[in-house]
Amino acid sequence: MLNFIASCWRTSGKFKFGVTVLALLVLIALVAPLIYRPIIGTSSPSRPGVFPRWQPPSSTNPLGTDGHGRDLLTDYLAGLRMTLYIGFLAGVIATSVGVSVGFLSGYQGGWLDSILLTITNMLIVIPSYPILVALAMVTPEMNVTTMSLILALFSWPFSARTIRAQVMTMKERPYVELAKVSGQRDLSIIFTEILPNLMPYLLMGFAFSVVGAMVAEVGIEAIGLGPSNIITLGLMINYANGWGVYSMGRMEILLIPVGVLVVIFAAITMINRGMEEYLNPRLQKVTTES
Amino acid sequence: MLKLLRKYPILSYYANKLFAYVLTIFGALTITFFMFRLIPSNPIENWIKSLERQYSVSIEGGDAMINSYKEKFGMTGTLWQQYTRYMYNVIFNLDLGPSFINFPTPVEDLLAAAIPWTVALMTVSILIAWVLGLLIGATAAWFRESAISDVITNVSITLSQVPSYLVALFLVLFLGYQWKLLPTRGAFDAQYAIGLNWNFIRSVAKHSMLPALSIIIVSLAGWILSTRSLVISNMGEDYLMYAEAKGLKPRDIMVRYALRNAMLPQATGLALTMGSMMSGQLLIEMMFVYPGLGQVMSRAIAIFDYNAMMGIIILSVVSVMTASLLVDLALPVIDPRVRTAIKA
Amino acid sequence: MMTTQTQNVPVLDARSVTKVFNIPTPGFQREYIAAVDQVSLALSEKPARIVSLVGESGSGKTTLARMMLGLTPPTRGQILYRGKRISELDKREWWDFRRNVQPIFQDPFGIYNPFYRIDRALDMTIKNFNLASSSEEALAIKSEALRAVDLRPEDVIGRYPHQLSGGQCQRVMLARTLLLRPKVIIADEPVSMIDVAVRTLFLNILLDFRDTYDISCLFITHHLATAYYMGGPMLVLCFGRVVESGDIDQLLAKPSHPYTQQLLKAIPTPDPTQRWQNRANVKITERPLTHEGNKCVYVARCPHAMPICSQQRPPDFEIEEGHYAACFLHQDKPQREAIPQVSRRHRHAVGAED
Amino acid sequence: MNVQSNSKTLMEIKDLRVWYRTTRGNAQAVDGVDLTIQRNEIFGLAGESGCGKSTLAKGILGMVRLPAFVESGEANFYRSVSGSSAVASDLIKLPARDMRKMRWRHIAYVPQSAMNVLSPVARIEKQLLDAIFEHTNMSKKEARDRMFECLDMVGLEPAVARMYPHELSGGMKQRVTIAAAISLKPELIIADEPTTALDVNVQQVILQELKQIAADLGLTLIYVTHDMAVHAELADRMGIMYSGLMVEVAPVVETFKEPLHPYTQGLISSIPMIGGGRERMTGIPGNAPSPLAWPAGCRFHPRCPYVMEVCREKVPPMIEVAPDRLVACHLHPTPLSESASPADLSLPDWEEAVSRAPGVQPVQAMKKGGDTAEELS
Repeated sequence: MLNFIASCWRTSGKFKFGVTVLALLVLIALVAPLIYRPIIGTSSPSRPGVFPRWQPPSSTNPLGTDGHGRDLLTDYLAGLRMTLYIGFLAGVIATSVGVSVGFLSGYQGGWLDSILLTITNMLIVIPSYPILVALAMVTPEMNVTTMSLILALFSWPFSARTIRAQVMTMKERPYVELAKVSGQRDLSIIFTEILPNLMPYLLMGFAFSVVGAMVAEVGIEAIGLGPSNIITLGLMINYANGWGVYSMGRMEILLIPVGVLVVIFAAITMINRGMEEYLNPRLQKVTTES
Repeated sequence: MLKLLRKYPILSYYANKLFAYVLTIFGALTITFFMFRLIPSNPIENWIKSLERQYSVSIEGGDAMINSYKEKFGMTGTLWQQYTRYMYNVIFNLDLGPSFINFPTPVEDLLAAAIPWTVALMTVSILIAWVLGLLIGATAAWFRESAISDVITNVSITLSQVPSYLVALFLVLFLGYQWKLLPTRGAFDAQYAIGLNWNFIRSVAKHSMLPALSIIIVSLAGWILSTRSLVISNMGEDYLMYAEAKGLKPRDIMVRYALRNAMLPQATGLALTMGSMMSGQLLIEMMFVYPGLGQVMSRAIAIFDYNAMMGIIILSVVSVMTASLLVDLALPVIDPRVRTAIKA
Repeated sequence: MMTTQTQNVPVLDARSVTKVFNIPTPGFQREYIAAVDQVSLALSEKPARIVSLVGESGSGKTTLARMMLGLTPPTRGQILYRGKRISELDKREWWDFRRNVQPIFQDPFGIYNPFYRIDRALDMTIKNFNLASSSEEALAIKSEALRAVDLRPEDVIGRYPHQLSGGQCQRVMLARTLLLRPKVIIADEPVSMIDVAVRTLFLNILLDFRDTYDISCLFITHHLATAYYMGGPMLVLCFGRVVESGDIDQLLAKPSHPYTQQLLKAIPTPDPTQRWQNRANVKITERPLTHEGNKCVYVARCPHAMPICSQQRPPDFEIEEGHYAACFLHQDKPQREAIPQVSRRHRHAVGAED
Repeated sequence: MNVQSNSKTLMEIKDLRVWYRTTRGNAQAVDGVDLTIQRNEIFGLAGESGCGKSTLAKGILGMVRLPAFVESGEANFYRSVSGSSAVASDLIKLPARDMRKMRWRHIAYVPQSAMNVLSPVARIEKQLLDAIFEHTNMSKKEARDRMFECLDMVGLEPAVARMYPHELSGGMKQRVTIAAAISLKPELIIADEPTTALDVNVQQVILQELKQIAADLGLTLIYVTHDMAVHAELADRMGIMYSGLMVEVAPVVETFKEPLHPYTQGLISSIPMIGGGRERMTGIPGNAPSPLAWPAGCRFHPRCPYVMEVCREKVPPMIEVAPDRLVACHLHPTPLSESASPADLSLPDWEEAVSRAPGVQPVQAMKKGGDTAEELS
């Protein structure tokens, strides 16, 4: 895995750009508490009414305050932190479910493969967004984990399908035959022979499901159906829309969350494109092998 | 029958595609049906509660009313009976049951009113995005050394994953409010009479410009990227190098070999995207108050109207599956390789 | 009776093995073709010999190899390991079979998992067949095996497959096989993808394996000259059937099947003074897509085709002692007796070491 | 420019270098090749995989694409205009448009992997006719007749034209590419290992057809393959390449009878021959060097049994030791006087030379029995 990332870094500019930007954002998200602690003291970032409402940017609130009397900078930092967290959590759940299903049906084949394949196809065909919105609206207590679970519910079939296709091709490779002939059992063949070569596709599947989860999450929040007790960038967009920031001449309240989201999506997609370029030599300009 | 299938592989290819088509649709609907029903909240109580809150009065005969509504909505009996009754109605007499939004009208009429809007908006925007995407993608691939192609690629990478309603936000802010070029709400000016007269159509076009644009921008980026990588991998193929060795003009090579081989996958891609348009861009239609399927869906979700939601999901599942079935059926005819591969 | 029987029971014995696939045809019908059609082949333990199997691409040689390795089940016929069907071996016997019948595959670059270093293939074999008790001992037998195939251990251990040449990769496979001291190596076109210069080295090592370690080898190739260099018995495979078999010198002296004769004429000789005299006609390249059981497989292209050739399946006629050809041109000669199938009574694999 | 060279030479390649740009520096696949090709001859280009022969062919055809690039050198092609006069043009420096006009009319190409050289979604006739229409203004009917004529020349019935590439066997596809190559009766055809993937019988049919067509149409053929036996059957003159350089050029009979360069001798003596004696051959010990780091001096010195001090320092120049006999080896530093014939230069027996050679260790016969490490060394 590591040398795959290293060689991607060497060959593709897109990958370099994507990784640096994403690393920067994750760093900011991790460091966020240190930044907003001095501003709002020990209270939780989502507590309203800490500051007077609609203050212009000032020394205490670098970006001013919002309609609920919360410091805007804290909102955005906490929002970024939460969106990334939900996105990655949903990505991990979706990919792990997708990989196990993909592996099982890809390697096993036969009737198990056809059953799992039909189930995956069924889930892919259902339009996920309306169902997500309905589910989000109705789940009693909405917190981060339930949110990620719902988001992962509809994105695992996509990674399941790609992983299954990859496993089917990997299964025919000669080195699997060599392993069989050297007395390796099926299970160890899956984990030692096939899984490592599948790593690049896992990463790409993971990146896709993270982006997919974030898009869906922002989609739910933007129409106000998400949990209101956790601040995410999507929620900020919804509030900004609600307050009609445009008419108040405070455009940046809306532009900042949208801008940050666009940067997150662009970074992850750049990483994906970079990996794809490395995997498909024709897309490269310089060959890696001599 | 089996013997016949065994003898003619093409028949068994079609037969098993058809079987998969029916099974997947049936399965998808069952999953959605039970997903809705298992969720605790129930539309009728919500409706009664919302009425009580609205007029701040408690309705005594409430539960009698609830039962009668339940009966009308086919919510009585065990879950399994509801399921079988619902499926029977849908499959045999195409009755999706009464909708909750405006009570007596059955869901079919509700959808019938909304479908033309969504179809019009989506078909136009998908086609524009596809054609433009193909052209720009191919040229970006052919002149891949030049700086512009890098710019185009990076821009489309950024745009391709951005959700269309964020793009819509920007468009509304700048085109809508800032420069007041385009209307941002509704599908047409109320003052024009609905009908095939000229200014009605003109106003519909003006009104649907913004939603269409936001859909086009995102899907255009997607098509550019997919065409570009398809054409580039075609350029690496031996038959392209061989065409060059034959001394053909670069333009002919691009059109006749690189693009032609990319057409097939992109054509199937178009068919599948067309199929998925029925699920509609929920947020776009809500944001622009555009009377399409998304609008109906959002209103249905707000009060959790089972029948309306199921109706829309049936529509989109069927359209997606039909699109992919048509592609599967057409493939052996279009692509000679598939015709031979089937018999293996 | 048991002891004497263990002497002449072949280690690996294929008895009229057949494998049927359905293949794409221009028409809409479904066609069945026997990639391997009633092939019988025995590899004995003593004396160790290199049996060559020569056939063009599509003649079914790889399918036969995979069946004898137990990787693909035969549609009809049996593959016996020490007299017992490999599908009926119990756990202990199976491991013994696995150890004693080892392959060498064709593609030196695709055979190693690119993710790991090349010597992992050796470690995997050592671990699974517990050939060494400690890691030092494992390293010792690894280096010893590598030196035995003319590779310096420091050149190989710790390197990745893409850092080695085709010849080196293939020799590491030989070293891996040497570790197990198998009774039989099944080499499927081992030299077709490595350079001519290094190829001779590889063939010499196989010859040394036979002489020094009594390791028999089923050497599969499409290059008759390489088979000639290895010497020993040879079977000529044409569209899934053994059309001619016998010692290679007998075959070269008296090629009796039209297919073998045509093969010998078509091979380019590396001597500019002896160029082709005959003019090959285009009909040669047609490949009979469908062939039912009861006719000679070469009838479509055979210059001496007789009516009987397309009505009956030619049995093996004995040209001379140990030299058989399946062609009706030799109807007058004695036929070889059919090989009996093994019934289920053989519970215990004869002579399997513990 | 119109030059009156002796009309026999068709092409002169001078110090051609084609390198590959890789993440670990430049791989010098072709590193300074000088070669002259005569008219109406079949020139065999031999050498193991990785010696640069395919890259050289691509260099001549102007098909060098990123990540490969032409470092330096020129390839003068003497296009015969009318009768004896010829117009020279350097294919390397020719602008793309002119090179495009040159292709197929004067230089045609028979590719190696006929499997995927034909576009899978177009019929055979479309892929044969587009080159004809591109370079000539033949009428539709005239072009189709020419196509069927070429198909017949390679033994394919007219029905093949209506078929798709995947419906043809490997051998038939290869013959389609030959038919395409001769459709405009070019002066030079470069065939890059067309028969490696094919069966022996099919290979014989194709080689004999190529030879027949070259003779009938009076065109020159450069045949690239690692299989020396094919050269023996087909070529008039042969060039052997090793590690990006031409090491020996000579008529095919002399090359096999008395090879002058040690590598050629090693190559020829390690080919198994049916009916010959079965004594043990030692092949060429050691491994081919990597194009990223060629050895100093003569690139064959690490594997050469006759290696001398000078071999390790100086790169041996290509010298014409005898008429039409070129070799680049320090064993033959000077051209021969008239009296001596190349026979005196022939090298001692290869097997014995390799066994005596100091640095190089062939595999001794392994001791029987004892498994301890020393015994096996």
